[in-house]
Amino acid sequence: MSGDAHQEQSNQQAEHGDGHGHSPYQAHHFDTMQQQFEAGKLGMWLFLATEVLLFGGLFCFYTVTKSNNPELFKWGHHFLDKRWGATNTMVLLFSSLTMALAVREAQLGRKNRILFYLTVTLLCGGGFMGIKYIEYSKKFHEGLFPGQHFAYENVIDAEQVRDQQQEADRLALADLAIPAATVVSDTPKASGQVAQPASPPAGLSPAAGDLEHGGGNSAEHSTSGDDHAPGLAIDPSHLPPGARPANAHVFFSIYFCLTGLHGIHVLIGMGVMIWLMVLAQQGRFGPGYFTPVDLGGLYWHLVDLIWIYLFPLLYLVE
Amino acid sequence: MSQPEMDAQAGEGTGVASQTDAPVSTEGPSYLTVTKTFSSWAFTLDHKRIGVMYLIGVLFMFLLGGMFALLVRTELFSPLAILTPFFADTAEAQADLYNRWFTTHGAIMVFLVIIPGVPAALGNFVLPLLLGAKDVAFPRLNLGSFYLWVIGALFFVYVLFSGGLDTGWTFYTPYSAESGTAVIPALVGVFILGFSSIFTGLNFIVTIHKMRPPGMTWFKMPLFLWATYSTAVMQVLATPVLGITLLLLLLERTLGIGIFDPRNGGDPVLFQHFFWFYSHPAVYIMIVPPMGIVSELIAVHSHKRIFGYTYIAFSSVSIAIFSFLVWGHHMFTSGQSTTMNIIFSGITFSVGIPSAIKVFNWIATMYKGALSLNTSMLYGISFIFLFTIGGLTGLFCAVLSIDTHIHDTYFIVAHFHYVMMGSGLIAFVGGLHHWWPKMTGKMFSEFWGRIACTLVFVGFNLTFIPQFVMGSLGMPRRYYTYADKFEGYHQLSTIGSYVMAAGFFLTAFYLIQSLVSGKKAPVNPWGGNSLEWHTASPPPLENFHNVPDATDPYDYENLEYDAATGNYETKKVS
Amino acid sequence: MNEILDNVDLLILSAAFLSLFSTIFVYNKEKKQAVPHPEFGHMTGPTLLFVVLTALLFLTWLTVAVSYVDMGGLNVVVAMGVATVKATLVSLYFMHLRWDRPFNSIVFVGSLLFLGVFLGFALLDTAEYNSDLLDDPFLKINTEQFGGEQG
Amino acid sequence: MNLLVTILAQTEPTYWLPEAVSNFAGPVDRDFYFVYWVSIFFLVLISALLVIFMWKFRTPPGAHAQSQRDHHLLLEITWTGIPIILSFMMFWYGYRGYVDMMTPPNDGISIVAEAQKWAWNFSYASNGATIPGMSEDLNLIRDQVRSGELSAEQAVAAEGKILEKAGLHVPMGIPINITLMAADVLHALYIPAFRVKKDCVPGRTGKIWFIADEPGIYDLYCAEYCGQGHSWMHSKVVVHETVEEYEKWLEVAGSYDESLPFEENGEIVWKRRGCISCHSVDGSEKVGPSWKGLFGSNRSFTATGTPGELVANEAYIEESIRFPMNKITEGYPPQMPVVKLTEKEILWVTEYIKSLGQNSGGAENPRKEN
Repeated sequence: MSGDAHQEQSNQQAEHGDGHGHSPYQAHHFDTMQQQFEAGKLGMWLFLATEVLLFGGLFCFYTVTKSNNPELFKWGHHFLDKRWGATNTMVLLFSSLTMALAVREAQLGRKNRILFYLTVTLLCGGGFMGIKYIEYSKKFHEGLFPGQHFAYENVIDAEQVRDQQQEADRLALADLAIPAATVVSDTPKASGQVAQPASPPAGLSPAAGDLEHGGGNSAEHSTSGDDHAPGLAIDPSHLPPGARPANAHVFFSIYFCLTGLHGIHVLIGMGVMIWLMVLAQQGRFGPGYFTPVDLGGLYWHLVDLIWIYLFPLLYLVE
Repeated sequence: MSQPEMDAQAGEGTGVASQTDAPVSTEGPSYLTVTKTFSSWAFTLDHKRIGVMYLIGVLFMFLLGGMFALLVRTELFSPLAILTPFFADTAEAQADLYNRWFTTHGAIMVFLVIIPGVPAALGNFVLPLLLGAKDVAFPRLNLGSFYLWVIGALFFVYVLFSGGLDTGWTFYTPYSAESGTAVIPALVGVFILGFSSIFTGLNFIVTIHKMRPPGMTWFKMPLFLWATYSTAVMQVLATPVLGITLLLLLLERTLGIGIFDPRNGGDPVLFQHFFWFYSHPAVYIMIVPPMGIVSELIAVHSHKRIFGYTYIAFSSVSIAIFSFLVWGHHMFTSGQSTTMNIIFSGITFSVGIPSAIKVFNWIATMYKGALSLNTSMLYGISFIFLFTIGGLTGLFCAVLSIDTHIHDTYFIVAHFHYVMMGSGLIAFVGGLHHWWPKMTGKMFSEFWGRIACTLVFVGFNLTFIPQFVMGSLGMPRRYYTYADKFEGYHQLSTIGSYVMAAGFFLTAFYLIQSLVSGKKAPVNPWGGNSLEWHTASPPPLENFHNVPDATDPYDYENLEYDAATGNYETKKVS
Repeated sequence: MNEILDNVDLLILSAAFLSLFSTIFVYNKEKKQAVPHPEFGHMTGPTLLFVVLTALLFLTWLTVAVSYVDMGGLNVVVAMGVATVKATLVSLYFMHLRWDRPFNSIVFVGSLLFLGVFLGFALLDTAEYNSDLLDDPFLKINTEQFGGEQG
Repeated sequence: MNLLVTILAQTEPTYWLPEAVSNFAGPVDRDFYFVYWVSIFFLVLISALLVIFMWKFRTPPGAHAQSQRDHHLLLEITWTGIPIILSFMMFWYGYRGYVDMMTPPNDGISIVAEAQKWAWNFSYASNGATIPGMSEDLNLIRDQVRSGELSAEQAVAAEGKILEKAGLHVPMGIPINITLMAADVLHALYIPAFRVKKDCVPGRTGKIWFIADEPGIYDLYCAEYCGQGHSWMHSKVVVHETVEEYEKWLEVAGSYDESLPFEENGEIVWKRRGCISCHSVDGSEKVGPSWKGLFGSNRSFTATGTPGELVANEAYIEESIRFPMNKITEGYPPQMPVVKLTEKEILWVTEYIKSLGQNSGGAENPRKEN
């Protein structure tokens, strides 16, 4: 959107720099800069409306599943760490502030400050994605994939896990072998499946983790902020209550679809930031021309706005 | 990126004072001749060139989709296998082949022809001209939309060459989640086409909002703009839902995320909600712009003010709004709950009212007019007749008890062909003839034009009226073979389709011939008064040499016909 | 790290207070200097932006804190209510809707309305036929027929 | 208006509608003809106006219109108001008829209609018998009539023979409650003569009901596109004159002749239960692997189910029937539905497969190279 508006202008720059009193950024088919600005802004708002409806489909997926199968949410919700969710909310809110300030500085034409605020926004976006990476890798590590790849080994109750954890810790400390398959396992595609021999639950011990996922997991472990030193990926306090409902993977499909699409939007937003920084570096923005920053800001705020809904829906509400 | 046409334009200067009364200058190069290189077309930002490129693409796809229609109709000439044995050996493979044909026909016609046909091809060309603007608000985005369309079309070509698609254009789950054909490229293609459509709509809304000339208030706009605007609203609001639906279906197919496929814990009826939330508005995306075209055609060729301007304008807007509230009438027998069926049936009738208002207003416009029965007008009148049938048969489908019987039969097939093709495409062809002199600067042969129009009209009715009868007699749709009692109807239908095809081939022939040896078109060959008839045929690069003031688009009193040039000239107001 | 995270509500609260103090600081600074206005469009003062951020952070704290209390069905209502207030703040002030052309607000709110129609009808229908759904159709057919023979 | 509706109502077959033989057919046809005559009225009106105006107001180029009048409030109100009133009436009629269709009575005969690719199975609650639709055999007769092998009378006789043990059988004059289910993809049960239709949705149940009015044999179609065999997936509804006749039929049709050899009964199962739509017995390619030479051959499986290889034996066949998704033979799509066969049926089918040629662990899976 903003890209379109802008490049237009840059191309017209040469032709119109002939003393008509036009801004060098004014496209040939607009009468005034204000008309051009308002057209860009209306276009952006329409684009945001399409974004709302794009996410709307996923929200519909969420709502319909939640109203018809609330047990999925009761169960799956325990795997989401609201501490990370809340942190990410703060990061994104703060980045919205810096973005709004960047728009203001663009309106004032203060190049260095624009660059500063855009950089902070970009870093916040990076931070957000970093935290998402931590959360995702933890899910993947536990086998909480969406759809058919869902491979979470069901643990019936916290008591059992505590026992297993102690056992695992003991074994890991003693650098011994894999714990025996005492965990009740059921496979995700229940449709007519005969139970398979239980494989060792992912992440019960570093040794088991290595066997399951190859060698690269211990690093992930330490970054994932896991405080059970000899590696239990599942924090007993966050264990789901009771047995796993049928089609539990659907909750994670919803989680990954929503946060995934949102994450893609954050990445696109970060791309927009970089592009705006290049333009700002060239000293293009000032009181008469700041449309790209303004539109980029609108996009970034929408991404924030969607997260404002995603956070309570996924992390807080049962 | 170089902009040769922009460079050319730079020398001409801008900001000439408005001189409505001065005769239209036809000096200087037109948008067609101003530059001639390939890249000046491929990277053009000119809405007219983009419109022409869309038109060529859409017509090519129409040919392709029409070919598949003929294959389908030929195959159905008899309940025995006729064509498929040339391509496949076993009965199973032959049935598969038939399924691919009708799916490809449907998908190409819906996504690549009718949806972009009027808004993107004709709309792109005409809309800024009607507004007296130099271009649409975002020319680069406009070019982007076109290339998205091309990429989407390429995906479909890829689908054709990689075993086809057999899900039906509706992609109903769970069949589409397990079909062995090229579903994923088709989904990606439609997804991309969706964004092409969104950006076109977005562009048009902004253009109409922000770029109307001084003096043109909302209620002084030509009705085609009202129609395009309503369409654009639907495109912008509905298409994203299609995008996410296809994305989810893609994920269902690849990962089994459990939304639409009951095997993974999903719900196939939910897919239909998702799909029709887009695709019902899409039906109106196909029909509302043609209605706008017809409002222009009838008024211009009757040389009479359009009757009930505000009613037609508001009926377009109300159709756009209601279109979002009636999608469930595609699901009356699909397992939708009784409550919702009743609600949707009730709301569905509300769409009939604005359509009826439009039809009556068009007819009232003809009353005491001065009708020039040339090709475009004949298409316009054909539209009114065919749309009347399409609309009235829609009533059968909206009545719950009747729909229980006729749903998913040939009755429905005939009904939506009357609306989408008999109305949508006929108006598109009518609009194409109406603006052909403006686009190409050449006049086509009226004689062959009228013959072709008659062929299409007769062929169309011959094709689809038998389908109404066999549908209500209980012939289900999407059948490769059928009970013998329906054979006679199918044979009539197939013959009708050949007549129609002959009409379209004739049209293609004389239109191409007009490009080669057609008479030079005057500025205003039909006697229209909207702004596109106040510039040269074909228009110069930035549309108007002298930026015009808004005119009353439906005021034909001051136009005088000059028999020597075939031009309508504006009388000086004393 | 984990200790900080475990007390994430305190973290948010302190961020909110930090933001509050920054607001006061920015306010004092803004009073002293006059800045030019752009040729068109609205320019928001930094104090207002900080005030909005402070409000957003307090609301975030509120919604997180409330989530620890089990209020049954009310939890959803509170969470969505708070989210809507936050979203309104962001769109009105950060996105300048308050000073923008009203049509832009119509576009945005309109998209939400249409989303509401979509959600509402889809939800109404699926809830209506929910009783017809089989929990796990394929499994059920098996167990009915084979009386739980399978593992 | 009600008088008009009554006059328009017809019960015998007409040019537009098939024979009307259920309790819904009357109301549906009445609604149909109401909308039909309203439509004909407007169509004639509009076409007449178009033709008259075309003739009367046609002019050479350059002529000016006789009038430039562009609005008339009374006209606008008329042509807005009349459609609104008519729409309300149509909605009301449709609503009334539809609510009847959606309100099944509590008594009556319960039948489960289960659709699969591409066959119907009808299970009768009273004795648990599952009767197939026998689409394949009916198609064969259709083909033979077309190719001239059978005369019309022979076809009727052959069809009658098939319908002794196939099709949806109902008694006349008693409410029939049908529960719709689907095993794989969407299908729809459509009986034109009864004016009933509803989708069979996998993962859920649907309900329709009707009372048949006249004895006879009527068409039954699948009306929701379901792939390759969609147009072959039809069967017949047989309406018996009395309940006794119906019950007598059910008793006979629901049973197998257990005195027959196992493999012959297996062949009957193959046809009856729809295996025939996906598995050939002559080695030709269909959706699933052919049964010819299957027994004792090496099977290798894709990763969709449990990957691996084994030699096809009785246990494997039983597992594949009961849990089709467990082991998917390489080169074939994971599409087989769960068909509820009884112990005996499985035994017979296994014997039938054995009788189709056995491999001593040799033959390669025909599609493996692809």
